[in-house]
Amino acid sequence: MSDKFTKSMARNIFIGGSLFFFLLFLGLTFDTMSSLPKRDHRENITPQVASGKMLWEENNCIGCHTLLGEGAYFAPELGNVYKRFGENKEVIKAFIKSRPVTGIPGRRSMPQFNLTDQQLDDLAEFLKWTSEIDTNNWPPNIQG
Amino acid sequence: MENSSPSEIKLKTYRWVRPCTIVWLVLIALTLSTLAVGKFELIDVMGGRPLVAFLLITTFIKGVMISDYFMGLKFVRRRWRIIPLIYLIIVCSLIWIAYNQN
Amino acid sequence: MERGLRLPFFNFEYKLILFNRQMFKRFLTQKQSKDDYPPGDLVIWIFIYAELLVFGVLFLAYAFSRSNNLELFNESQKLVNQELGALNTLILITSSFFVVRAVSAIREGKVEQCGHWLLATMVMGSGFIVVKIFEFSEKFAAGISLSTNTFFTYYLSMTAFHFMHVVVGLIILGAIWWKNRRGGYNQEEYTGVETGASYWHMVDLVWIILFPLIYVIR
Amino acid sequence: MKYKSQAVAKLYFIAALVLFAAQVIFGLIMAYQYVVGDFLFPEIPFNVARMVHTNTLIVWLLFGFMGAAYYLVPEESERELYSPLLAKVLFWVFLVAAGLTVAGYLLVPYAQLAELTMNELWPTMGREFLEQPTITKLGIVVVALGFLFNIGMTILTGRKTVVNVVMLTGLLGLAVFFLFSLYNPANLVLDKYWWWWTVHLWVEGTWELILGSILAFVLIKTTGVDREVIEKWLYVIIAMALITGILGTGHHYYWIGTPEYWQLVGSVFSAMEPIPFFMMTVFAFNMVNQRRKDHPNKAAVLWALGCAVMAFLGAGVWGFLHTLAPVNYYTHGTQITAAHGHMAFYGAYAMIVLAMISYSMPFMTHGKPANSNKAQIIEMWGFWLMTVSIVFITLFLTGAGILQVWLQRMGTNPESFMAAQDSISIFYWLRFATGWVFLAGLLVYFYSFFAGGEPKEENA
Repeated sequence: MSDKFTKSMARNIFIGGSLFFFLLFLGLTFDTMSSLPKRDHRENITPQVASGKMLWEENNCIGCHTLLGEGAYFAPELGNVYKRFGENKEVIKAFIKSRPVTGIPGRRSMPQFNLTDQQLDDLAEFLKWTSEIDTNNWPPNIQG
Repeated sequence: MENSSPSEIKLKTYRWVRPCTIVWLVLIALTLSTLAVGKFELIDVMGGRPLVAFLLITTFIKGVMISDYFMGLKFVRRRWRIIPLIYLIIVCSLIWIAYNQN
Repeated sequence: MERGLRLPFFNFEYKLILFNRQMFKRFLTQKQSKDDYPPGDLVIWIFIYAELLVFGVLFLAYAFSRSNNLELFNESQKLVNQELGALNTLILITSSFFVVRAVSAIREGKVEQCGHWLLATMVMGSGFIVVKIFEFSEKFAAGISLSTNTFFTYYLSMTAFHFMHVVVGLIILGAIWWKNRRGGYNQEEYTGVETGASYWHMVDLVWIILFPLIYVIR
Repeated sequence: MKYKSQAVAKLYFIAALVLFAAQVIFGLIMAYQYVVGDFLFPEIPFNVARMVHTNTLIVWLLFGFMGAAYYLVPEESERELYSPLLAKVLFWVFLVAAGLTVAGYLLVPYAQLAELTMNELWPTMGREFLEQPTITKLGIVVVALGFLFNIGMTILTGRKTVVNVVMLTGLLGLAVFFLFSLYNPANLVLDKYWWWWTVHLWVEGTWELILGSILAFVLIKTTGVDREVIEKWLYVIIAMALITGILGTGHHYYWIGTPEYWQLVGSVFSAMEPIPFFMMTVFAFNMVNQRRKDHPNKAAVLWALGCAVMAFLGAGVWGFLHTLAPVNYYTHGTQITAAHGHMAFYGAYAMIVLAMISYSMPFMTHGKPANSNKAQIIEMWGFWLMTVSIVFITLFLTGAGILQVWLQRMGTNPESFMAAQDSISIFYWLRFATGWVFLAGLLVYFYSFFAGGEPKEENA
């Protein structure tokens, strides 16, 4: 191999390059963190929304659904479900409440989570909050 | 391959210093011309296409001069010289295409 | 079991496409032996090509998104200070010239002179940084940020990205100047100086394209 | 295999392969659930099968990386492992923690598992790939610290080679970025932002360092090319991997509420991410072309070359397919992502662990450099069956994804999600069939360990 290509210079490029780009990444992260409050209406995060998020996590909804496009691809996108269901929390709550225990024969079935009315309301509130995040107008249409 | 023999260096250094001063002055002149185009809004006055072509050509020439003389690729095997050349051609021509798109 | 001329990266293609051309050509063109490799360490050249690719993609992204929303770009471009851009170009070109003189000095073994030229390069480089900081502070004072509009997203991200490269270039030149001062380089061994010089020329070459594209073309 | 403490890696590799089999089985269950929706409902709903599938993947890769580290670090630093006992203890701690977690997923509804493990004290559950209860996460942190201590002491007091140092850097980075999984704010946008620091900076940052160092080790041992050359290229490849990968995180920040400039930064840098994989492929083939000796273990060389190629295809090409913002606008959250995921994970990480296993197992079982020809041929059959079936799974999912994008995301009257899924069920059936081919390949691969025959000596 030619001697024009030394290992120490390669190491310097590795260390210098990754540090340089990690600093750039930290800089962009700092800028994002400071400009996020203007974009994600965090002032609307009520205790209800927080407990709704906890419910979303503790029932592993991400195991079948996607939220803002990230998650499992088995069931519909729920980032904009509040808008898709006509901006009506009751429809969402009724849908979750009415899932049959034994599932729908031959179809992809959502388990019955036996949530109380208060929990259903929290979860719907969380999905409403999620639908109002400024996602650079993603998804392309209401179907999500 | 070890660096060339001392006499060889003498020749190369001598040839290096003189041309790179000229290159430096030419580069400065071209930059000032680019500024002139910008400063006097010649583009808005005389229409964009010819002047942007002039700008891109001067940028291309400046780029080639830097890569040949300053980077010293003129004195190296041809394959190393081709890479920045092709790069400059692609970038400048695509900018020209983008400029004419509307 | 050496097989023909060993070029680490291009060896693969050359073997497939060309019958061993170098050996044949060497016998023919013996008049003046060109170096086999560009000045400086080959790794820096791999890094240079990567950076040129990144900046090239950024230039084309700028050019094509400019043609999509022309009115916005032309309007916002008025806020950009062309004189400062041109001044920066002159600064960088001069610093590139100085670093070429530094390399030619060390080639002749003039360690002292090489140190002076390196210092001159770094002074010009810091001049570029000062002008750039002034320009950035002017923009941020006017309330312009990365998310103001598409033009300023490109303008700020590209100039900041290039700015960081100038900072790294100064650090590299500083390291070389320091090693040179302690007698690290002489007429036989000066690859380090060439490596730093090649990186610095890349930074200058990128600005040469960036200046007319963003500051002037309308 | 110069040091007997390297044999500890055998434990890790066996656990890795067992978990790999579990992952494939649950993959098949899910593949069938895609076409027959209520298969095993409500006993094992889709989300539980998915949790097991993804968690066993990550855990068996971690076992594989740890085993690879326990094998190559002593040999590289030319001294016995610092404490083989600690390695064995940590192995059982990690295996039990992983086993309990998977049992928890299967036996108890997830909400109840959250209650049992007092998730409300420090809620970190319920996020993709990080569904483990908080105590398991803390257990993983403890195991990682013990493992790093063990490996670190071995390296620091032994010979420091580039392969060693890069492996340690990768493993340290893996442990550091796992800590971000413990941060789970109520603000979904912040939660997702930092979630990607664990997931992306793993698979497109530190794991590429681990992949690079294992590949370099295997190539040094099998091709005999001198260490200087391979280590130089290792540094260049992982430098490009980190340079493009770190800012490449931006391609996850298009649509989750973060500012718009990420679309520019993310697209540009993630478009460059295939470059290190391409360099790795050219590097691997170059080294094998310039080999100074013909190593008897042909299967290991095949795995190493296959890994470089499949990593470039899966992570590089299929990644580039949907990484640019304008494209990702339509393909985000569709089967295209799943297709990329399958080939990238198998090509880049599963294959490198299997390459390390294929190289080291003969030494650990019967001390000879390679298995018998018969065993190697069977292993190569396993290789080709698994690799080809992954390629087809990816092709079918890409077909499904393109049709899904066309039906559900484009046009004037897009179909609803469920309607689109019904229209593309043909691809899911094909993917399901190919899944069985993969299982067959896996079984053939397992059989190659027991195929017997006369192990081969080191020849010229």
